[in-house]
Amino acid sequence: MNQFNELSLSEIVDEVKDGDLIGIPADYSGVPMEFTKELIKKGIKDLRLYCLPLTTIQGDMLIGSGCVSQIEAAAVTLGEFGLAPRFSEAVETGKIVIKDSTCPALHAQLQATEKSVPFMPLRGVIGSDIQKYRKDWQVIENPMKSSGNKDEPILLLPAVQLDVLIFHAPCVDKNGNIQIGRRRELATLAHASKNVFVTTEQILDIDLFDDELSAATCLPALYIDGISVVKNGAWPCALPGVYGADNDEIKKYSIAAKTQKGFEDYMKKYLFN
Amino acid sequence: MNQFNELSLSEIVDEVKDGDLIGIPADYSGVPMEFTKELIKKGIKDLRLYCLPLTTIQGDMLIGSGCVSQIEAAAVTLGEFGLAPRFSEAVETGKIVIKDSTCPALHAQLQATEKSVPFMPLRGVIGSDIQKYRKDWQVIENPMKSSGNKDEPILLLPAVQLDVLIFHAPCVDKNGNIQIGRRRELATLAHASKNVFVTTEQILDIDLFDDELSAATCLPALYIDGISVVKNGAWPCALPGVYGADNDEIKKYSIAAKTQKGFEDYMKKYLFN
Amino acid sequence: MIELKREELLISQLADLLINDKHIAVGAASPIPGAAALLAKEEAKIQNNRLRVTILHSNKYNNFTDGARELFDCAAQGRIDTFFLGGVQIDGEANINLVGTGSYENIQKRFPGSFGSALMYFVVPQIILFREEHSPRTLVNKVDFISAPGFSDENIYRPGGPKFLLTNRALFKFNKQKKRFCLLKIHNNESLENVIKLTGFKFDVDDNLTNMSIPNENRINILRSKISYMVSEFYPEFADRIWGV
Amino acid sequence: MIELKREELLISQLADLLINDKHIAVGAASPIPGAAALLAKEEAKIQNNRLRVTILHSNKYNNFTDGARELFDCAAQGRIDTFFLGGVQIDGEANINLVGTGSYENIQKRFPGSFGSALMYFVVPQIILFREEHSPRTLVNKVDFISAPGFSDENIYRPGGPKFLLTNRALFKFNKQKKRFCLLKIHNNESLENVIKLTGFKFDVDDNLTNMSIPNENRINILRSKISYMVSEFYPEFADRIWGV
Repeated sequence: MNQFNELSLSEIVDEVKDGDLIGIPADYSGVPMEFTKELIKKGIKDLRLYCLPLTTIQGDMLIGSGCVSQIEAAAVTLGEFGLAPRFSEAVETGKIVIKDSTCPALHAQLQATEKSVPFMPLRGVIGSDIQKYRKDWQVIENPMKSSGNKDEPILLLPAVQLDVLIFHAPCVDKNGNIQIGRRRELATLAHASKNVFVTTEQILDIDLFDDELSAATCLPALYIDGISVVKNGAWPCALPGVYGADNDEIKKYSIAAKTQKGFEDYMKKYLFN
Repeated sequence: MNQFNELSLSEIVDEVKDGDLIGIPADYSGVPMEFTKELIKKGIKDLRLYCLPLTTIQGDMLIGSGCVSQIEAAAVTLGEFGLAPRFSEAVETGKIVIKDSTCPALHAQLQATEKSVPFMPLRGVIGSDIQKYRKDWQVIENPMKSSGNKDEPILLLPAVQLDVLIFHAPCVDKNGNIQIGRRRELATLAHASKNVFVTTEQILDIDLFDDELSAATCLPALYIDGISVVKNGAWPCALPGVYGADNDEIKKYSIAAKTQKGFEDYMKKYLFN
Repeated sequence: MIELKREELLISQLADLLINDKHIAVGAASPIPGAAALLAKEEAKIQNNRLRVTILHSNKYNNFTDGARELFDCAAQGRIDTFFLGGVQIDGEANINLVGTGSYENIQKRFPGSFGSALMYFVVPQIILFREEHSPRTLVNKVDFISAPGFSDENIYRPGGPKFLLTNRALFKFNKQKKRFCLLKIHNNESLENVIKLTGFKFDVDDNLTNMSIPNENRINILRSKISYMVSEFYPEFADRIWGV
Repeated sequence: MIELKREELLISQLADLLINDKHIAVGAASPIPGAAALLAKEEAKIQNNRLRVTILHSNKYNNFTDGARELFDCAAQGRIDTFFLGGVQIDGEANINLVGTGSYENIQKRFPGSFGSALMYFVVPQIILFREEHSPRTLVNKVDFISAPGFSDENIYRPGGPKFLLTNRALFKFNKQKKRFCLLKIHNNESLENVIKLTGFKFDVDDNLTNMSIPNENRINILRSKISYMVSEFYPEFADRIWGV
């Protein structure tokens, strides 16, 4: 018997509420596309996306489907297939609020929550227009007498706690430990999230903690609220180490989504096929 | 051919200078005892030990041998064999400066250096006598308007950069990547140290990065300045996953070291046998 | 039946305090709390409840993969319900001292140090103070050094703090409002008079003061037949001494 | 011999800027910088020097194990000597814009975003700006949005910053004191006049202005016989287009 909370995909979808601040993994961390499909079908509203640090097709689809009110990210892009068209248009027409950030700031804000401190300092960034437009960020003079320079301005970033995080993993063990390998940003995301759900290709009938080296590749089950087995759950995105991206499909999307009409036609097939 | 800087143990010892701030791993992280032996033989002086977060026999021997001027730690103890006698006496007689700390503070100070920020905030600690006696720590009112409480006092800890770190690892690969498994505090230590040297039980004729899962167990070679193969390099301490502690030997030490005379007799045999 | 050992009584006493937990963490050199946590986990399993136990001194029962800092991060995130702390000295306001006796700058007897107590005491909702020795030397009116304070001002972030104090003679509950311990239970071989005499601080006495409850046969069976072997993985000497395993 | 491609010339040009490095990192969507870094590594190996290359888009050439934040931490620690940045717009003071054109609150054309530029530009000693398109649209007098500024006040922590700007027409060096680019080399098929016309900002011209140097046969061999295959692991489309591998 599996010693964890095994859920159906729709049960996971039901755990996401309108208005939630939701963690969005980068394209290299396991994009939960099957989950995203169901979330769009459900007609979720006013999601606030927190990307660590970027999103590709997942964010663009959610935006194009009218599920998103706000996005915080260092980039939204279809990579070699160009700009994320629904994102770009939504920003250009003011349909969503964009909180422009930079990768290390997105990491640091979650690390603050990981440690339960109200803020994290970061170097760099000062003098950029990113900083200028982030009213929730703050610059103070370095207060620390015993390190740094006394008259040095220091950027402080607020702790951000996510309402919910969903990502797709290659495998989990029978006790609900998630194999994340080198993708340790998933640990940071999970530590900073109130609820964490995982879709996965398969459940292994072993305990990854039985071996010290395989234990080192895990995000421990204690951070996970539910798991659902979803084959090809990242398609058409890659699941690093398991399958590559379906570049034909992403290209098809990138062309279709150039207009809202083309996007809608594409999505009808994508969601209901 | 091994693609890293392979050194003799005495070459590593020569890289440690009088007065250095040296990183000291906990008993579960791989204590470099053979290295410590040679360091004591060399007659190193005025070392400042930074323990993450504690030390056992390694710190006690260095202190008893007159190599240490200062120690920053959350604990110095021989575990089930009781107090660390040379440490206790040195503090009681004012022979060394002790910067009393607490585990998460020792982690956070290195994480500040890991990120190259001048300080890290930490919750807790306020109102303790630890905080009262740490003049390099600072309490400010939470300056962050968008998170935390406005009138909440927050502890700031300075970034600490180590001069040098030495630890003992079960194995390294032919390209100098170090297998640390779950002992990720060794990564934090390495990131925050100017120079890092590793003693190891063996060199594997593989590249641990050839496989994504074994890559996840590594501290990358880019942080390492030199490696030396030293069999049983942690004895009498444990090398978790490889060999246990020699409890008889540690007990023998704990009894002998109760007096400076007993310690000196013990060390004569220990160093030159 | 083999006579109940004092350690077994303490384990059982601690396990009673853990029944509502989802995640218990146990620090270094704590065989009795470690055994209590595993016992609570085993009993929860029988009730079909999931109780997670993280024992830092063990590989098998250590759920962490983010290095030595994860215990503290995890606790700060509110993901640990109960943790155990000890003390060279514990005083009547639940301040704990793990550093030494005498004035700090001119210390008389130096002990190991504060470990992670200065954070854990602030963030873990249920801290159980556990110190076997119950004497005026350990339970003092005022500690010589505060490794972690028993209470904090209102503006300090402090979701956690002391809930109970267990010694080999007595169980106290800490009253946060009154900043004072209240005696709940005493050991069968113990008198209230003697506990008052051996305690260096003033405390209240519960109206329903009772003896520590003897574990039932079921619990004793689980403890001896199962928990003993689990404990022997990470505290072999203790398991050998108490249960001969 | 097969005719030298423009991309190969740019790779060779970049590789010349990397000879003193110990660790080069290459971000997303950068096949030309990636190939240049691997070429420099290969040539260093021939000289018995060790040059480390971290290509984020690759598994094979990715040295990191601490998750996506390690690139930034590693750079902040001063352990990366050279990094490459691009820009929708780059201006004469080396400010870069990766966000969009028009005013920010009423943006005309939105691009992906700033990625990690706002930290990397401050901490990596040698930032090479690389933007193939050399036109008044990309090289502007003043960027519409500053993703990362080209220079900072004295009290700002900034060990790093812009050193060079390479386009498919020219190589500029940035003068930190003058806050101004200086033209060093132009492409063989390019005239100074045309470069001035196609550059939206004013710049100095080096007294020794030369053409970009054609790579010698050895280098071309290494590039085509070895680097091409390495690049095909992480930029298959690029490797196929340039070298048919």
